[in-house]
Amino acid sequence: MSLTSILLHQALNGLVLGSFYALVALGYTMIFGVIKLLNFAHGDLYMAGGFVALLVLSAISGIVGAGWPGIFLAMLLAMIAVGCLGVVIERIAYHPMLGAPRLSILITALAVSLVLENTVLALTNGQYAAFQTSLGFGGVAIGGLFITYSEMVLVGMAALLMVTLELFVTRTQYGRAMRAVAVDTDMCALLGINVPTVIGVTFFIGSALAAAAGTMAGAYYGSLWYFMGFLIGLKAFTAAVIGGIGSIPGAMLGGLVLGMLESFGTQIPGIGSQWKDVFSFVVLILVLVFKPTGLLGRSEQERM
Amino acid sequence: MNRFGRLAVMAAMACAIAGPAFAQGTIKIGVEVPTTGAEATYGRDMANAVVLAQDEINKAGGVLGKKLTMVIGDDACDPQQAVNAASKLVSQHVLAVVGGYCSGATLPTLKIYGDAHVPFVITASNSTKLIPANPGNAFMINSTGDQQATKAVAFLAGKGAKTLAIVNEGDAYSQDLANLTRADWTKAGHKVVAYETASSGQQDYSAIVTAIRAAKPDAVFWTAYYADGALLIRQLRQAGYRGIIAVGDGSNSTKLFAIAGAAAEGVFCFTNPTAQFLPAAKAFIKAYKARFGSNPGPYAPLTYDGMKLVAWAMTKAGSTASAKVIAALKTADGVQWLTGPIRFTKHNTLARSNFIVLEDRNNAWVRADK
Amino acid sequence: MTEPLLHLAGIGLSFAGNTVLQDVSFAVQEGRVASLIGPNGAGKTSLFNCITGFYRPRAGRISFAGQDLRRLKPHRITAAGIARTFQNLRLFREMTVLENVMSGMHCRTRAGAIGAILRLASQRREEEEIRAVAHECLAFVGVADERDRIATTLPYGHQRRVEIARALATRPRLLLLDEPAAGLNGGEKRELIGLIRSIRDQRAITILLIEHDTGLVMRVSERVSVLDHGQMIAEGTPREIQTDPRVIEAYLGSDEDADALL
Amino acid sequence: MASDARVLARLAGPLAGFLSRGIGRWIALALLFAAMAAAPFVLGEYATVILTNALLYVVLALGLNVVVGYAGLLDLGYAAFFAVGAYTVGILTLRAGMNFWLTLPAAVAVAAVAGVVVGGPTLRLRSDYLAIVTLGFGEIVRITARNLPITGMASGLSGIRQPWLFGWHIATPRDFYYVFCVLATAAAIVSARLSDSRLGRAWLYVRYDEDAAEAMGIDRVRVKLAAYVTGAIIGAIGGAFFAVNLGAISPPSFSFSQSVSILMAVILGGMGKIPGVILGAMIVVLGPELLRSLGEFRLLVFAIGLLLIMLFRPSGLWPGRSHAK
Repeated sequence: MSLTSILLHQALNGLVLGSFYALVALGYTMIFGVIKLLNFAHGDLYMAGGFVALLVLSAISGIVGAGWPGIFLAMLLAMIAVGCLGVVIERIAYHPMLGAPRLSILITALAVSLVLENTVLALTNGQYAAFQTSLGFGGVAIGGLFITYSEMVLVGMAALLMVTLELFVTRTQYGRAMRAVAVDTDMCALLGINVPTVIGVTFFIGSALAAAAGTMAGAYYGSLWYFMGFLIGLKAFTAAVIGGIGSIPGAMLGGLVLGMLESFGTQIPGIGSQWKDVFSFVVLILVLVFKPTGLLGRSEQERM
Repeated sequence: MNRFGRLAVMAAMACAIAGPAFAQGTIKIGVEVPTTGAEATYGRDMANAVVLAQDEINKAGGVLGKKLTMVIGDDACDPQQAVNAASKLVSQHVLAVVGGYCSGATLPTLKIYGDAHVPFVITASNSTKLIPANPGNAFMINSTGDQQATKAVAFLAGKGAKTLAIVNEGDAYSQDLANLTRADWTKAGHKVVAYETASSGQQDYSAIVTAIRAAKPDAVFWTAYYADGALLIRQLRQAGYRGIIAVGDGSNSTKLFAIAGAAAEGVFCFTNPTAQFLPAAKAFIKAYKARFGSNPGPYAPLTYDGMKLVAWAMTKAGSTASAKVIAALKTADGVQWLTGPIRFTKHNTLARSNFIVLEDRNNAWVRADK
Repeated sequence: MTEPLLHLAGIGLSFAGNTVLQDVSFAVQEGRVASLIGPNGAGKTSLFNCITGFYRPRAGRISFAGQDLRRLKPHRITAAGIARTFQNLRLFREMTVLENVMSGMHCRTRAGAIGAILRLASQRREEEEIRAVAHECLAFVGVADERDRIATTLPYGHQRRVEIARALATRPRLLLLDEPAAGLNGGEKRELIGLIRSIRDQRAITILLIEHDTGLVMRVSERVSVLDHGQMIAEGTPREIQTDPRVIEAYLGSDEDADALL
Repeated sequence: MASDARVLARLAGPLAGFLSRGIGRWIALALLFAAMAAAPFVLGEYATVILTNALLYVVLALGLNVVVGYAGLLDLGYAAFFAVGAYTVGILTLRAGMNFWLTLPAAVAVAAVAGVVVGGPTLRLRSDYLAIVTLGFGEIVRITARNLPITGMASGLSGIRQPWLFGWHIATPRDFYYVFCVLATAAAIVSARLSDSRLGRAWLYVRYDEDAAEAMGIDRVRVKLAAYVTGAIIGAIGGAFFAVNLGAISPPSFSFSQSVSILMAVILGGMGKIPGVILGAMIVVLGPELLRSLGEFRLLVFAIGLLLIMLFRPSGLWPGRSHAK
């Protein structure tokens, strides 16, 4: 492999990985926007999405097959199911606590995360589940770069979801309400915006995006595990903060930046896969030291 | 200070611990395995093997005229949990312990069993880091990582590989095996062209795959566990890597095929002998299947032997006193066990290498080194 | 004239392109009670924030007793002798009145972690001093009886006093009061005027206040400055200000304020 | 678990009131110390090991409480300081052959320096950003320990020798239990004294209102740094004794999950409240252990219990500050 081809491949790897991070980071950042909560259970919704999709797919693959059509259908159902799960979690666990100290809600989120993980642990006996699809390894070679069809669909799908989200947030009433709530919840309540509904919608969308990512990850990588949400949750949190937590374009950018940092970090001599996480975190810390609200975060001038 | 909570908890614990008293006429054996967490499958499989051995021994009259009973301590493959579990076993007055799956979890328990003078037969954990930490009461009946590295280097070199990429997962077991292999491979005059560390649970190996492909190794050796290994294999093949892929004994699982599918075709696995490749294990497999409804897992035969070995040592010593049992274990020799003869080095490790090489043919393991 | 205690020259401040303060110059003589008035949004509180270091002006100089304040952080400015209260009460939640006021003594004391852990004699002496000063300040503003209550549960007027006591505990030379009469009833306002006078007379502290109640401003202050749209439009004695056409013009913009002035 | 939580909460209120009054307090303390001293003899070795672990958590949680409960800084990487203490002792005793007691000051110094290096540039960040920085720092420390030969890489360091103290060889679980009793008591006393001091009040001022605190002449960065370093030192001391107690240390003991468990202990019992934090530490360690008989369901039951506690007692189990009626 030539150096250019290596770099191109790492860029592609970063793009694919970054797409996953971005999808999960979006939910993080949206939920943070409306209720200022770092939803540590968010990664587990990604995991839950994967398992729901696997269940659906194994039920319907006899009819529609285990190719992309089946996966899309499974993804759609997983998004709806996990979106509802997100709403239920918000109503049961977070809503009663909105007046409580913020750190208490954080621990509640951790507890929710543990409940989700251990429920799936009990259901699956802690076993890895194979996500069997009929996707092949086919693809096209462009110059020195070989791109599989799965990668194309994946990145395209992620881009589509993000564009849809952007349109939703900027062009619809709920989207605008969501942004308004993120800026000033109390004012919105005074203006007659139904804040609980907006929060519910936000949880639904954020959770559904995580489920979409979980499904695609399951189909693309081929396995599911009750603990698979932990690491990506951590990474998505990092991505959301790099981009500027609360900022939707920030989450997308942060996801891509983190994906790129990790894939190029693996390739850079002296860093390599051993140190790539250290590399990412050092970059993160430097970003925050010099730009304390992340790459695209609003700089807040405190009003006295 | 929290006056109340602590008292309440102490009271509760007193009740919890004052369980079954030390029963006269039985010999209690502890089984330290993970029965929760990601490695629970292995742990339960090992516990099943102990049940089988115990029943056979008891049916044949027990040991020194007493029946064997067993008590499981769940270490969850976590160092701190392992310490708790080991302490609990000791407090329950077990006369010996068999088991030990994750090396990282087994390591801190050595001191606990050592302080309590409990003989400990380690049936799966095989990191070389366990050897210097052994206070003298522990016996490793699985071959150690250095023997696996030797086997791997000889086999891969025999296949004509000159350059090697090694991938581990940053945990005690896989990093130990990776480092030993790197040292042996370099000593054999070959080159390690890539040495990568993945994070456990990372699903995307594409960056590592690209780095490996850029280094053009003749062979790739994955030293960690099957679940992540299957993903690496899949992604290597998906990216078009056509060289040899080999995995260590932690990846000896048919789950590897379920996840990696056709991509695992031709993958080599270095492992201790699993039941289906042991000529003496036909009856064992049959009994296991009859009792538990599934095939014995990779560490079942060794753990079965571990329990039998303890019984043998107690019988030979004519006592359950730990010093005598340990002395007897040191002399273990000449008996043909399920997994072959067991004799110990002066470090209490298995005196021979029991590693064999398997290959995936149509998603089933076959011997590749005969 | 002697050198003023506080001197601002050519202060400019803007947020995201919006000019908040423009070329504001302004001085307070030691021993005075001075006031800053102006319609809503004129930039009064922003000017306070510039003086106390919370905002960094993009242009101009601020000097206090001959010391340049511009590069100093808020806590250094407090240590230099300027204390403030806040427009919307900012008492420390869940803490008692006494604990709130004790915060003022922080910059006048020095015990650290080691002293606290070992309960050194010097640390214990200092703790007693902090308590004594806090008591004294509470007694001075007249809420000593409520020292063990949670500050935020006090009636509004008393919370205002606690804020003033807290500021006094920093032993300032200059006290900035941001709308101290807001939300007070007539009786409380009269008491406030007495309090402001006694702070200046008995404690020799110079006072600068922002206030909407112009009646109160005219009664209590010796100098009045008027800020409108970020610019200083008038300065003088209360009588001069009341008759200044530019001031009346500025206030006519908002009806209620104009009524208040006239 | 849920009903336990409520019963505990109901009992804790009047109990706390009784215990804060003169004679009741002394009687309770005397009973407590008697119970602590007698526990290993009454409960046996397993319970002693578990209680030692719980006491370690008490120390760590009290240390983190200074950062989170007093100064209000969300720290998701506290295990890093725990690791710094453990590894400093491990490296200096094993590689340089130093006496354990001489390595203690070194561990404290290294932790303090680490606290300043990390905290210095980042403590001006708002809480959520600080959370990720601390998380990142925790991961950096763990991964570094995993990668470097001097820290024994993934296998960690083993064979760390148990110390002697004036002719007493601290070796058995019971010995360590008493050592940790002393440490936990010391940590509680230090916490109490700090909270009732100029610095302790400054932490609360900064936590409740940074701007108002700054206006009162409090240097918030410096005060936060003091909290961060104090927490780091307490964590490192806990880590140092953890290392000699287990004799073996390895990166998994210093993972993000460990940081989260300690944080959970702080918040569960009621952050900022010393008895609450101790109660939280006890629950976090003893909860899963008491549920051992449930096998693979124990963590699920524990998590549900945790959730219910937070829902019914959002500010933690221990009632609020005694005068906050």
